[in-house]
Amino acid sequence: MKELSLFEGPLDVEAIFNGWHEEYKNKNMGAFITFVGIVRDEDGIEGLSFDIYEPILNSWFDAWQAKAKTQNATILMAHSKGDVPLHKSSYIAAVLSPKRKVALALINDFVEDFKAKAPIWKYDIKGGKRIYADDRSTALPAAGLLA
Amino acid sequence: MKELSLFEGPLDVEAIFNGWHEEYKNKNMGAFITFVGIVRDEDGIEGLSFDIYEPILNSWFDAWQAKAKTQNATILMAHSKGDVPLHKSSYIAAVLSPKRKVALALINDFVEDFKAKAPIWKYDIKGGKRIYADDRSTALPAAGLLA
Amino acid sequence: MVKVEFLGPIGLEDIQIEAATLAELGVKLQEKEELKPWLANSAIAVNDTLVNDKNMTLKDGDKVSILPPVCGG
Amino acid sequence: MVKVEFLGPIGLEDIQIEAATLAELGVKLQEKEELKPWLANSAIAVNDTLVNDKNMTLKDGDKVSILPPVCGG
Repeated sequence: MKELSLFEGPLDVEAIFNGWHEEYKNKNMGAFITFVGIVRDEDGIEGLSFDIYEPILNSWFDAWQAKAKTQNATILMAHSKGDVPLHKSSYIAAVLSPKRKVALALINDFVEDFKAKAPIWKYDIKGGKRIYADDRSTALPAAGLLA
Repeated sequence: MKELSLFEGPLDVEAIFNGWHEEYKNKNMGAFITFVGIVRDEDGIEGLSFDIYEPILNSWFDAWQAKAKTQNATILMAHSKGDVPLHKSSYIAAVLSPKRKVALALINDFVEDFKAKAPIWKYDIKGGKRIYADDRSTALPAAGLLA
Repeated sequence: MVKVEFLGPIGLEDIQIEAATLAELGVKLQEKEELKPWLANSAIAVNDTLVNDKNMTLKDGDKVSILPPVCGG
Repeated sequence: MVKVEFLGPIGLEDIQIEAATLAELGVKLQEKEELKPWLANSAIAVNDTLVNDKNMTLKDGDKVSILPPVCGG
């Protein structure tokens, strides 16, 4: 499986986790941390929907992977495109590392940077319509350059 | 499944992860983080072995669960007793929370406190013998009271 | 001519436009009323690299992407 | 009489011993040469609660546990 995988619709959490575990369990990585994001039932939404700009997502991810490698760690990520219903997963991130503290620090820093920088746009689904989640979105660095 | 589960020998990582995911995926917890510890092949060991003092492990865990509940989070943990061969898991911890940042902070703090305080003793297995891992062990608070 | 693409929720078709620098492109895009609020909080990529220099020169065939505020996960 | 149990790698059988306080128990345990290095870095629990007051009184039937340095996971 690729280190960064995008899927149409909700993620199959168990298949992805088990696939990553199978692939890496014999690689002498002592710590394997996964973060699973699950769509919450709130504000009367029917689900979430996502657009992704893949060229910049790929380069953002590759930069993180290079940073992880300098600490002998590996980052894995899966994300949904399109619609994801309530209680299904849209995002899974993982860190493998020989060292516990490296893995714990990386999963935190990676997930927080993902939230701030990954070129992904989120929409609430209400009444079958996509409504841009502008109140939860974060402007990228250097935003407003052409304002 | 109980929130704290102890198993003889290595953990079945996929069964435990999938069981937890099944049980909690519809509970409106937006973040589900798992930490899986896997026995590394190093220093010529054949595996690790563990003794656990369950009464104090239970009260330590219950105190953490109470702390997690004040943040609407839940902690789950599985640990091995006895021998665990190379590349198998001896420890899995998980945090579920409605909030990403709560989950990321809790998994870090819980795992670090586990390492420092859980009444578990680790042995390297070499030549079929158990050798206490004193160099990696941490004295508990108030150690030396009767010295 | 450069190609301008409006990502995510902006919801406009790609356009081809004449502009020698990013600043010049900015002036032309500001003429479109519906774009003003997006430009205020969008980042800019040229050929899929995020940029922060408004004086950057553009050449024929460059792709300029407008990236509004993000929220993955 | 209190019961003393030596956990994990200490590897000694439980003993029954007469002691009115933790301090008194400490003096008696220090008499065993093989215990000295363990007592230097072990924590103490009375009836499965970790304690830090050497003047704590013990009563008949109390269980005192000696917990050497730990390493889970």
